Amino acid sequence: MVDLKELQDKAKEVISRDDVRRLIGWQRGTYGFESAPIVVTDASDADKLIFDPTCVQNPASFITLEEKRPVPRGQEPDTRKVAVMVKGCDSRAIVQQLVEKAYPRENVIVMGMPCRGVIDRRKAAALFGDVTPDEVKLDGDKVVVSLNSETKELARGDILADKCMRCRYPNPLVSDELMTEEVEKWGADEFADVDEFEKMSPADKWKFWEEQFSKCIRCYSCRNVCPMCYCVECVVAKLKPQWTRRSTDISENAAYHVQRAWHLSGRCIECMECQRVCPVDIPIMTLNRKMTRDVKEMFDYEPGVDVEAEPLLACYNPQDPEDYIM
Amino acid sequence: MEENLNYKPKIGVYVCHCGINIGSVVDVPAVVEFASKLPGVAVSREYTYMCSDPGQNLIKEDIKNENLNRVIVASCSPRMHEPTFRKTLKEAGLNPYFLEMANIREQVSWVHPDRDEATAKASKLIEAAVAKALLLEALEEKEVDVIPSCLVIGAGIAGIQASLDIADAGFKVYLVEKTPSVGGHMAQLDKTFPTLDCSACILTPKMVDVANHPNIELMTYSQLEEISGYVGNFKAKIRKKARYVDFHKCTGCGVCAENCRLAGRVPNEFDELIGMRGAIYLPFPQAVPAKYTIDPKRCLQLSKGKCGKEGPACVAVCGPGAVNFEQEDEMVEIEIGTVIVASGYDVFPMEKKPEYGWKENENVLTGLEFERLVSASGPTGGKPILGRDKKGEGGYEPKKVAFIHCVGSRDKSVGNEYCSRVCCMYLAKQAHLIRDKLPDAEINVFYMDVRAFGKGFEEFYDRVRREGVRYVRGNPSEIYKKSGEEGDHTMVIKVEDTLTSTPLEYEADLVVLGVGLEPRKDIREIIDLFKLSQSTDGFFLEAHPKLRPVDTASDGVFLAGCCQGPKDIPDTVAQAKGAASSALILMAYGKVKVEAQVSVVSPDECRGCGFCVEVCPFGAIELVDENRMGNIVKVAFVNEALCKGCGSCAAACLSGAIQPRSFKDEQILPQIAVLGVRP
Amino acid sequence: MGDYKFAKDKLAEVLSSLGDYQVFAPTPAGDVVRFLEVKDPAAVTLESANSTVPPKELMFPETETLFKYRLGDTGLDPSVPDASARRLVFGIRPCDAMAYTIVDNLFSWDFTDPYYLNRRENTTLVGFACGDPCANCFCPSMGGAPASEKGLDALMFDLGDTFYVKTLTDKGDAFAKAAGLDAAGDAESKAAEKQAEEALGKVKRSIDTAGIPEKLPSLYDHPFWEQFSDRCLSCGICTFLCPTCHCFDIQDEAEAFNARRARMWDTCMFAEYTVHTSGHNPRPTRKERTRNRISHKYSYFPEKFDVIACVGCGRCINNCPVNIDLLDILEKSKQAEGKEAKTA
Amino acid sequence: MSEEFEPNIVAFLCNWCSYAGADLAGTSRTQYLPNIKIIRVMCSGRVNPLFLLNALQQGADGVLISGCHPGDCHYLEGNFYARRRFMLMHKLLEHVGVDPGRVNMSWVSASEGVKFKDVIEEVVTSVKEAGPMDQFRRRQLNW
Repeated sequence: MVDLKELQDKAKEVISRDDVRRLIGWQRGTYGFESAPIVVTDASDADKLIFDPTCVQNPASFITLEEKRPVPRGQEPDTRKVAVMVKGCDSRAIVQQLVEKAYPRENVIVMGMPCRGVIDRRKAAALFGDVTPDEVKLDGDKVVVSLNSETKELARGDILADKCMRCRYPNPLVSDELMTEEVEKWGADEFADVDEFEKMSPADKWKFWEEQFSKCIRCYSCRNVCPMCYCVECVVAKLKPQWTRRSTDISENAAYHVQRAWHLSGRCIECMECQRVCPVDIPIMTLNRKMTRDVKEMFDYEPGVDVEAEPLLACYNPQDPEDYIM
Repeated sequence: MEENLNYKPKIGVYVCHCGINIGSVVDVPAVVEFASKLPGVAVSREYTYMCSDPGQNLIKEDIKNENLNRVIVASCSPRMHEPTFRKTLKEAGLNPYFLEMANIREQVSWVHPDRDEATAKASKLIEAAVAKALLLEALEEKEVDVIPSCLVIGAGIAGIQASLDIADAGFKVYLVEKTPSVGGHMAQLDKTFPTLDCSACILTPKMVDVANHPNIELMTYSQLEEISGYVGNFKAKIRKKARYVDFHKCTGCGVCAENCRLAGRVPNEFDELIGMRGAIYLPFPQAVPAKYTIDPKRCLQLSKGKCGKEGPACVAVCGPGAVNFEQEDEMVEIEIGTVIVASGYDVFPMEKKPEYGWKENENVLTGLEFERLVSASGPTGGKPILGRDKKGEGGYEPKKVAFIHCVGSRDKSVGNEYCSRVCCMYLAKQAHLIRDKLPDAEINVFYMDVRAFGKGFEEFYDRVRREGVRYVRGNPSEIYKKSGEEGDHTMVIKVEDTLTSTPLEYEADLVVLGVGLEPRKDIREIIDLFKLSQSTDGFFLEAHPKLRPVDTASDGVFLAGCCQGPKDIPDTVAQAKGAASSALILMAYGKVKVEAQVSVVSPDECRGCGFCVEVCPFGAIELVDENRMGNIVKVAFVNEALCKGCGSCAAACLSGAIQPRSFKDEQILPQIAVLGVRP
Repeated sequence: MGDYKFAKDKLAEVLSSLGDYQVFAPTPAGDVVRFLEVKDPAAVTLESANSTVPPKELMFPETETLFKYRLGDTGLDPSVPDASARRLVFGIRPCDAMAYTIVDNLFSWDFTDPYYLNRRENTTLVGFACGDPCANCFCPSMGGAPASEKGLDALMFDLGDTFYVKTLTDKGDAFAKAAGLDAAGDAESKAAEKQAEEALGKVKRSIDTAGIPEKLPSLYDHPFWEQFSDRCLSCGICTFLCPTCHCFDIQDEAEAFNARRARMWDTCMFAEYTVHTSGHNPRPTRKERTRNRISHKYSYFPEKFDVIACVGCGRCINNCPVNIDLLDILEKSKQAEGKEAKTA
Repeated sequence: MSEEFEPNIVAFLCNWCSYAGADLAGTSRTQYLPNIKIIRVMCSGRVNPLFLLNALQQGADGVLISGCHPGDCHYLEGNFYARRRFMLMHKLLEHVGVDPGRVNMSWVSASEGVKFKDVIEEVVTSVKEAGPMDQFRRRQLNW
């Protein structure tokens, strides 16, 4: 398993380099089954770093999230590097950000964390209620949860996130160095969930989505948490022209979600953060996974895998499918 | 007057009757009334012909008196009169891009007969135009310099005439011809109708002029490979194919062709394959430039690596030692301001109409083959002898000759519904030639309609009939050999004489098929290079059949000759001179207005992802450094001269940071808002 | 004021007897509980500790029309809520009710906002005391309590098989009469008080807010904010789900030529909240925004209305995707020593 | 005329081919149904699929993008990008429950006036079958 001491020493070494400004990782969460991201700026904080199944957040979102502060006249902008610890799925965000020239590769030091699965807080809350565990460990194909001095063993399917049950990339696709040895893939993904959903009739599909979209309060946390959403000003917030209105009725909510899924087609790397953070539990990933499967089927394209790839919607293939076109 | 225009929109709506084209279907007064109530509309009028002078003055007056700052013209298609009304606004001192047109003729009155539906739709389209007009911005048309040189593709009579006109006007011309010699199909003709001028006599002087004109750089046996850039600033790459004969050393003496091992054994394309040539050849005696070319596919040395026991005969006999088998293709890069496409046509391939027995019978010739037969420089020296053996002896003179009209034209079954315009007259001319050469031959012409429409055509047609050429109205269904015996050349033509509606089995020992004209087989290459579009008949599509016959959709690229549609020599020359003058307008003026509706980037919103850079087909966008409050970030930058305003970048941009002017999101969304709401 | 009670299994009956009220109660949509209009009383649930989205949306809806107009015309067609309508919020937690009293200060400050105040006017609040406060609740530290009566018209206690209802205002009495509740004796009110004490003891988290409002301005440039703002996603959940957050944006929405002016929730955690047309943003990064959210609630608001704009409901802690804990921030702010605040 | 549902369809036509094809249908007086409301754009590549979404939101019952045949685009590649974007948006809208018959695309060249008429007939029938679009149409009732 991951030797925390070794991890923290490595982090201390990286953060004390003078060309590294901050290191993003995870620390023990104060509440519930989730860790809290930590931005280490000096070696002393490195002791808080952890890596275990509670490390759900995607640190890669923070690379593009940090706004560039206006530089006072006469000063040079701070171009020191950012180090980031990434799991397998998180690393795909870095690959796709590099494909979209969000930052030059040398600005980021990637510390790869081969991962064997993370907790789904909703499944954990259903099992354990509103509590904070002492420790959560992965032992073989079992998940061990120790809670006020008694431990409980669970099958992975009961508590790990769905994305982990079908994980295609447990080992980081891009990394300057790996923190632990690689793990073998155990998940399998045939998009059965998407096929299942597609069996519904258009009317049923809309009934399902109408109910989900009516819950939306447009807090945009699904957009802000997404590593691929780093536009200077999001189209949904634009006023000139105003594509979607700020009011929260079924029409604007549906338009927002379709527009967001559209802007992520061929870009979403399935880190599932959007669905995790949604305060009103909208199954946002169902939209994204449908696009992921269709993009794979129609254009044989998978985002966030090959740094040299062209963005899906910035290229074309003369033999693209056109079965709906008259 | 200019600065406060953008602030408070004052719109003028002008609804045109277009005589009865719109007025008879759309209730124009009601539409005018409806438009007057729309927000921002200060003036709402109707007039019978908005595009006429009084119509345009109506707008100019209103702009002056009511100081309008937006104009909506609801009339015909913007593709038709947008330039006209933009000029009107400009003359009235208003920025021409404050114009929005509503197409209520081609897309409403002409296609929706029901008065109420048409009126409702016209009102809706005007409402959408007003919604968009509120957000139109003033644009200034930039000008770019025009490189004072022209590229002409194809050196048939069209290409030659256009090149001479431009060169005489003092501008540089690059004339590119695919075959080894200039002249095109006209060089293959013997006489031309209706004046019976000898084709070579009127063409050869022009061919020589073209070769010697100081302003014309002639590149024969060459092909355009690449073209980029925009009007006034094209860059072209031309491949000068290897002739394997040194261009300057060769004196054109022809000794090599006589001694070539394959002399007289290679079918000569120029003679429509009924005449022969060697592997090293000159297409025809008057060829310009008079330089020999080696056919790499047939030359034994080039195709098999060995020519006879003592090596290539041509090298041995060539005095100046011009033959050079190591010669390579040469790439030439040129910069030009305008382009004239004169790539010509192909004759209708008889494989598409096997029922006329062309393939199997030597005495069934296409019009062009017959032309070579009777031409002095043809394989038989102009004598109408058929059936000669390999060495050119024997053969016979036909007694009964049949000419068939409309072969491969006006014929849906082969996909050519159009009339090729030239066949009626060239067949009449050929009938006259046969009458001359065989005074007592029986000549019949099978026609559907005789189209002798040109100057002197009808008189020529009368004269030919008075010379004993019988015109039988009927379109043959089948032509086949009467009997298989040796020496019996008679062909049976199954036809129905529709005037007397009697079926006939007419016999003839020479059948000439009046083949029509078809787009060239390799037309696709030029289409892909210039992005021209094809009309239904497959020839190049001109910008507008009546108003802009020589222009194409790509600015600075013009059309001349049969590549734009079948036509005879007088029309071709006239069109070539038209194309030349269009090109001269740009080059003489030296500047050209560049598309004003180009994309513009708002740097603050750009996230520098480069999607637009990769999507732009013209490479007009690049990422540049931008100082955003002290931080250096990458931001897209549009080269306005290269941008054509297609807008693909805007749809690729996730944050809407790049927008094509006049078609910005903020200008299209109001249209959707108006048109989306159910009437 | 009086004491009433009704049997637990009569809940549905009571709710449907309030015919002439428009009743709102906590209803689950998936496993998210929200105050929706009661269509089918059986769907109402009182088990959840508190609704995910606060009942603030009943007084200050996420989106509401201020007035309608047509482009080019001059007249306006305002749509102010009817003050005389009879609405009832059943099962509102004491902290959310207290939140209304805090937000009332703002909407009746320099401009009496008819949209908000009319709704407050026409609504009866029937509270439901907390028996088992959740992990992050700290209402006692903010002047509330699991059974606080602030802002309520009636307060209900769950005494096992019966509900004891203590009415506090005339509106409360009107509710009791309309629902036809039976009178209750001392036994129920004693049991309720006992339950209130126990609940108070069960509150796990607390904060001593003494001195915070005065000290925060001095921490304006203190770096301690960054350890929280660095991991903040500026996603705005903490403001959307906060019962005392009251910021709103006003936008016009036109459809071809008919238009309305609408008011909708806004959040100071978004950059768009303070970006100027020039592109300059006085609060450019998440540090300023996190500092502003806390300072507004715990310093600027009390400075004007001498009440801290927080009721300790714990929603911002429960729902923060990156586990930023408000109490953690406040504790750190107390330890950090500030520079002399630059007086405006 | 029976109170039959008359769909309202917003069409985005590329200026060089489809708009010219529509003009040709006009000049050759080829009648077609008036349900189509045409918006001219310079290239089908300009049509941002969010326009389709916005049109359905504004009240259109169906949408149509029409551009040049692949390979004929006046701007070389616009229609290729349009095709790829359209296919994705079509799948996405279908997944959300929008009847696939509402969202259409076609290739109509400058010389295909008759084909333009046929495309219109086909689009109007398929949208008529799909019925009025109320799924996420902007309703003014909650104003």
